[in-house]
Amino acid sequence: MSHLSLLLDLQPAAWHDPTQSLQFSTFLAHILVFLNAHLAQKHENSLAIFGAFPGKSIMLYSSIDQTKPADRRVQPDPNWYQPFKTLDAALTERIREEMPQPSTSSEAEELPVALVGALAKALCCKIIQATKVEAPSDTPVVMPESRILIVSVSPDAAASYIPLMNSIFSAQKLKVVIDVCKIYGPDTTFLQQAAYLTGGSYIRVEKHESLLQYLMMCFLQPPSVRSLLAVPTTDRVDFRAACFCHKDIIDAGYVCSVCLSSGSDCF
Amino acid sequence: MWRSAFAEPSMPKDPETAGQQDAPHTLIPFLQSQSQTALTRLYTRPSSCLAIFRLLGPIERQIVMSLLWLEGPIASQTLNGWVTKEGRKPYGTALDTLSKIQILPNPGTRMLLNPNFKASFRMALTGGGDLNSFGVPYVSSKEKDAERDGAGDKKFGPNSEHLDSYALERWETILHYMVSSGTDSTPQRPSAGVLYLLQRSGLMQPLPSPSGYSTASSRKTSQLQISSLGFQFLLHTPHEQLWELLLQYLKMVEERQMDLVEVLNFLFMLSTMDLGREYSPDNLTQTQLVMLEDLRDYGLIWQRKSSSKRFSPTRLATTLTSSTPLLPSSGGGNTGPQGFIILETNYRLYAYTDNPLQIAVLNLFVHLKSRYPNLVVGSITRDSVRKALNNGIRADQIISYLVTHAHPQMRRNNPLLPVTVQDQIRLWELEKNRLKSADGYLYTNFAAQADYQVVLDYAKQIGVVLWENSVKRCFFASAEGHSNIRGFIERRSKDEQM
Amino acid sequence: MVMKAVKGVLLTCDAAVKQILLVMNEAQSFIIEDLDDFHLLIKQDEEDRIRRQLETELEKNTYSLD
Amino acid sequence: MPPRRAQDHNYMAVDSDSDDSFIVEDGDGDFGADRTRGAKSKGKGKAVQKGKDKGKGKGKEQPYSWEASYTRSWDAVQEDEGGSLQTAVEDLLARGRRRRLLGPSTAIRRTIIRHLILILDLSASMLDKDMRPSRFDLTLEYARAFITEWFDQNPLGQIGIVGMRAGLGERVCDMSGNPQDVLKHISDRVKLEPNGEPSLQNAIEMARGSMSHLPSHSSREVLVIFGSLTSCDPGNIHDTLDACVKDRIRVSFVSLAAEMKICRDFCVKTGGTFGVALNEGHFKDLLFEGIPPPVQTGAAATAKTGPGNPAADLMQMGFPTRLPDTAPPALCVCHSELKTEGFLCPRCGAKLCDVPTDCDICGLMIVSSSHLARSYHHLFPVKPYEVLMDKSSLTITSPSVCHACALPFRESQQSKTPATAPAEGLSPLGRYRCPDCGNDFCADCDVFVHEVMHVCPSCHDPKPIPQPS
Repeated sequence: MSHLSLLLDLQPAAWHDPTQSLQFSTFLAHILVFLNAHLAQKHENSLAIFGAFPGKSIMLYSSIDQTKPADRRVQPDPNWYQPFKTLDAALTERIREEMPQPSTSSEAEELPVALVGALAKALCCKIIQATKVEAPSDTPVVMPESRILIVSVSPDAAASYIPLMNSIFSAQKLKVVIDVCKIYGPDTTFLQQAAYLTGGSYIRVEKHESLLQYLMMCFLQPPSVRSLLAVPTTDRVDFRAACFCHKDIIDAGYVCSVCLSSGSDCF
Repeated sequence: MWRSAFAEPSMPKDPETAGQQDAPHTLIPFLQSQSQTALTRLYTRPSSCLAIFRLLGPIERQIVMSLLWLEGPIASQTLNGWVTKEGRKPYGTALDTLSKIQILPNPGTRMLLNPNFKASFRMALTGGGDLNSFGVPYVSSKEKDAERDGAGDKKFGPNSEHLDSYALERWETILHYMVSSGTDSTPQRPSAGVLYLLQRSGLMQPLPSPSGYSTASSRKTSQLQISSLGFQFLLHTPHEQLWELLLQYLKMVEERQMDLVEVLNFLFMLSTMDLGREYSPDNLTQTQLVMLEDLRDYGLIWQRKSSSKRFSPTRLATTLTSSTPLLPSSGGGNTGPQGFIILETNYRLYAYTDNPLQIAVLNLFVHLKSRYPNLVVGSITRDSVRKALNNGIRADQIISYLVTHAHPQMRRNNPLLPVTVQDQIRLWELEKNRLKSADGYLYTNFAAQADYQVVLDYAKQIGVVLWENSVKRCFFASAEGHSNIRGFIERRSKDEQM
Repeated sequence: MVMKAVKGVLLTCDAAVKQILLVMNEAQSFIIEDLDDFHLLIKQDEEDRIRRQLETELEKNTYSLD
Repeated sequence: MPPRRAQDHNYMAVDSDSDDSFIVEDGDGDFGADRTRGAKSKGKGKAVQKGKDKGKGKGKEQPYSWEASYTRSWDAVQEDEGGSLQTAVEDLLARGRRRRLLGPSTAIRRTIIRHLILILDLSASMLDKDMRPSRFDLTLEYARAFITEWFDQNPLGQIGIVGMRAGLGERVCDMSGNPQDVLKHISDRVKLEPNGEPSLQNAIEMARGSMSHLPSHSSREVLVIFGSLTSCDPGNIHDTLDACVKDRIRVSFVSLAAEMKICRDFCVKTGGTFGVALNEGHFKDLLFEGIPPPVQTGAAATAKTGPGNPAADLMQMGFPTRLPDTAPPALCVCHSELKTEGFLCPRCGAKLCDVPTDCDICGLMIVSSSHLARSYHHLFPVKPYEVLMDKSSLTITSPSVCHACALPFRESQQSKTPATAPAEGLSPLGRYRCPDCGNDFCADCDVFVHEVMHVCPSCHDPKPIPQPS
C-alpha cells in the first residue's frame, strides 16, 4: 500500500489569471482523475490533500480518518465507485469554501502561499499515521511507502527558506519522497532541492493541456516501481543560497561563522 | 547460530521488494484462459475493469495508466525508453500478461489499449455512464422523501460489525466443517451448495458408502470427508482460500448453464461496493439472482431474509480485490492480522487463541496438551506430524503456516522458527518415504556384453532405465518401457538370425 | 540374442532399511534378486505387505519422550 | 628517549583515592548528560543512577558488571496497578519534554564550524571482554555510528582519527569533511588490532599539531575513547595539558575502565566533558553527547580557556551548481576522472565530485546551501510548546483537533484519578500550545516537531522568519 500526500499551491493570483492557458476548473478535473487513479491502484492506498492558501494551510481531505461526515452525506451513485465520489465531492466543496476570490481579498494575495505549513502538516500526518500503523505490535509492519506531490504555481518565498529546508531534511530522514510538479511561474530552487534531496522528481509541465498525462506517467507510480520504470529525475539543481539581507540568490559570498547567515557584498 | 540445513521458509515480503516479485493473482491465469469475446464483454463494465486492474501487478498497472489517456497508439519504443535495466524482465512479463488478458492486444510494435477496456476504465475513474455497474443502492420510499429534504439517509441497514460477524460465522462454518469432518465431532453442516462446491473442488470427498458413489446422493446424504487437498487448503490464508473456492465456482459455471461474464461482473461489482450499504437486486440478471443465494451461503452477501428486496455485501466481498486480511479479526478477535503462535526450540507450541477453527487447524499437526481461556498449549511430536503427513499435508505447508501465524514476539528472532524444529519436521517427512518402489522388468542374463550395451542404450533412449549394473550385465526398466524393449530385442534377434 | 526379463518391483532404499528387508526375507521370502546396496527386486504382489511390515518394524525402533 | 612509565600520582591517579571529588562532579556531569542527551537514550536515566552508585567504587547495591547477576530487562518497565504500561510510556514522554524545556529556547550561539580529532585507544587493554563483544569491537562499531551522525548534524565540520598503540600515537585518518573517507579508514579492524601501551601525551600532541593551523572561528575538539588505566608518556603530560589550554583545544574523555585524575583534569581545564561508561548503552550515550554543536557561551563559562566571544568573522564560501548525469563528461579536479555528474565551483568553474570541500583550483570553500541549512535548526530551535493543564485555557473557538495532523486530541484517562496524576510536563488534555502562533498540537506532533522537523507547522505561514539576533 502507498500513501500520497498532495500539496496544492492555491495562489489565487495565479489561478484566477484569465490569460493562463489552464483554467482552474480543468486543472482541478485533471487532479481529481489523477487522485482517483491513485486510489484505484490498490484497495489500501491512502490519500491526504493539503491546500496552501495565501497565509494559511488547510487539510482539504484525508482518507485516513473516517471521522469526516462528508463520507456519508454523498448519495451513492450506481455508476461511480463510492470512494471516488466521496473524494471528489469533498475536495471540490472544500476548495470552493476556502478559495479566496481575487476581488475580495486583494491584500491576502500579497502574501505568499503557506507552503511550509502545508508541508509540515503533511509530514506530521505521515508520522502520526506511521505510529498508528505500528501501534498493534513492534514487528516490522509493512509501512506504507509514502510520498508527497507538490503542485506549485508560485515562485520561491525566500522568507520561508530555513523552515522549508528543515522540513525537507525531516522528509529525508523519514524516507518520504517529494515530487514537484511545476505548472506556472519560474522554477523554484528550493523545490528543486527538495526533489533532489529526497530522490523525487521535479518536472515542469510545458504543455498544460496534457497535464493529466504528465501526472499519470511521472507521478503515479510508487517509489518501489520507479526502480523499474524510470521517471525523469531532477537535472541541474542549483545549490545557491539566498542572501539574508536582500533575499536574492547568490552563488559566491560570505558566510558568518556563528549564525551562518550568508550574504553577498552587502556586509 | 547455525543456519538451517534446508531452504529458509519464505519470510514476509518487505514493501520495497514487494513491487517487484508479486506473484500474479490467482484469477489472472483463469482470465487468460477465457475467450477474447468473453473478455471484451467483461470489459464493457467499469466496475469489472477497476477490479481487474487492481488484481494486476504494479508494473502492469503503471503501463495501463500510462496508456489510458492516450487517444492514438504509441510506438512501443517510447514506453521501453522508461524501463530501467533491472526493469526489463518484469516489464516483459507484464506486457505478456496484459496481452494475454486482451487489455493490451499486441504490445509488439504499437501500443493501444483494448478500446472497450479503455472506455469503461476511463468511465470508472471519471464517473458517468448508465451501466449501474457499481450496484444500485436500495432506497426505500421514505428515504426518498428524506433525501428530498436533504436529510441524507440515516439508516444504513446492517452496520459493518454485524456484517463482519455474519461473514466470519459463515466462513468459519465452512472451514470448521472441513476440519472436523475427519473426526467424530459433527459441527453444523454448511448448505448443500457449499458441500457440493467443496466436493467438486476435491477439497472433500465422500466416504466410500456401500450404496455406491453418486453425486446426487452423496450431496444430500453421505458423510463427506476432507481430502489431502483439503488439508492443504486449510493452511492457506483466508484470501487464498476464498479465491480458490470462487475459482472453483467459476469453473462450475458452464455446466450450470450460467453466463461466465455475468458471474464475473457480479463478483467484481460486489468487490467495488460500499461496506455497510444496502443494494437493490432489481436490475440483476437471472444468473446473478442465482448467485446471490450461493454467495449468501459463502458469507459474501448478507440478506435479512432470502426473499428480501435488498442485499448488502460483507467485508469478504468488498475486499475481494485487496490484499489485506479479509476479515478484520479472522477468528476469535485476539489474533487479527498478527500471528498468535509461539514455537519454542523444545517443540512446545503456545497458541494465543480461543478460536475453535484455529485450534482445529493446529490440531492437524500439533499434539495439543492443555487449553486455557485464550491459550492453547501443545507440542509438535513425531506422531502429530506423521498424522498430518499421512493426511497429505507437506512439511513445507506446516512450516509456512507456522511462519505466517507466528506471534509478533517470534518475529524478533531470525530465522523466525527454531531451526531445530524446522529441520526435524522436514526430517520426519523424509523418513516417511525411505522406501521407493517402481514396477517394471529386470533385464538380465545377457549372453554378450554387446547385446547388453545395445539394449541398454535403446532403453536409455526412450528413458525408462531406473537402475543398471554393467558388471552384472543387467538393468531395470520401468513397466511402460517393456513392450518397446521387447519389440526392439525381437527385431534384433530376427536380424541376427538372417 | 539370449537374455531374460524378470517382472517385479524395484525397491530403492537406504542401507539400513535394506538390512531390515533382508531379515524380513528370512521369515517369508519375497526378494527375487538382491541388486546392490540400495536396490532390491521383489515380487510385485508382495509390495504392500512389505511396506506395512517395514512400517511396524521402523516404529519399533523409534522412541519418543512422551 | 624511551617512553618512561608514569608512576607517581602527579601524573596519574587511579580512581580509588579520588572518590570524594568524583561523586559530586559525576553528579552534575550526569545532569549535563541528561540535558544534552538525544531522544534515543530515554530510559537510560536509570543507568545514570547506577552510575553514581558505581562511582562510589565498590557500590553495594550495584555490583560490577562482571559480578552482576543476570539483569532482567523487564524489571526496567513498571506496570501501573491497571497492569498497563500507559504510565511508564507517559513518563518517558514527560522526561523528553522536561529535557527540552531545560534546553535553551531562544537563538543561541553554537560553534557550527567544528574540527574534531577522535582518539581511539588501541592498547591491549581494549581487548577486555567486559563489554560485549569486546571493548575494541564495540568502540569501532560506535565510532562508525558516531561519525555518521556527527556529520549529519555538523555538515561543515571535519573529523580526524588518531590511534594510541604501542606507546605511540599513530594517525589513522587525516582531517576530512567527507564521512566516507573517515569511515573507510576505520572500516577494517585488522589494521587497528590493539596491542601495547597507550600514550595519551603522544596522541594528544599529535592531535594538537594537526589542529594548530585552524582559523579562530572553528572549534578545536579532541574526543578520547580511553580503555586503559595507564599511560606511558615520553614527557610531562601536564605540559601537554597546558598547551591544549593555550591553544583552546577542548578535550573530552569517554573512559571505558574507570576515572583517572589526569583525564578529569584535561576535561575540567579545557572545558570538555568526562564520563565513565557503565555498560554498552551508557557508553553510546556518552559518546553521542558530543554530537550536537557545543554552545559557545557555555564553553566560555566552564573554562577560562574556551573561545569566549570570538568576533563573528566571515568565511568566503561558494555555492556550486550540480550537473546532472546527462551533462557532457569532464575531468574532475579532485580525482581527475571523467565524470558526468558533479558540482561546478562558482568562482573558477572547476568540476568537483563532492561537496562540502575546498576547491582545489581557487581554494574557495565549496558548500551547498543545503549543508548550511542543515545546521540552522541548531541556531533557531522551535520554542517548546506550553502544556495545557486544564480546560480553563480552552475557549469555545479552540479547535478539537490537532492543528498539524488534524486528529482529535486524546485526553489521557489518568487525569481522572488524581492518584495517578500524569507526570509534570504532560498535558491531561493532550494539548500543547505553541507560544508564537497559539495553535494546539497533540503529543505526537509535539515530539515530532521538536525532535525531528524543527519547524512549527503554523508559525511560518505568512510571517517572515525570525532573523538571527
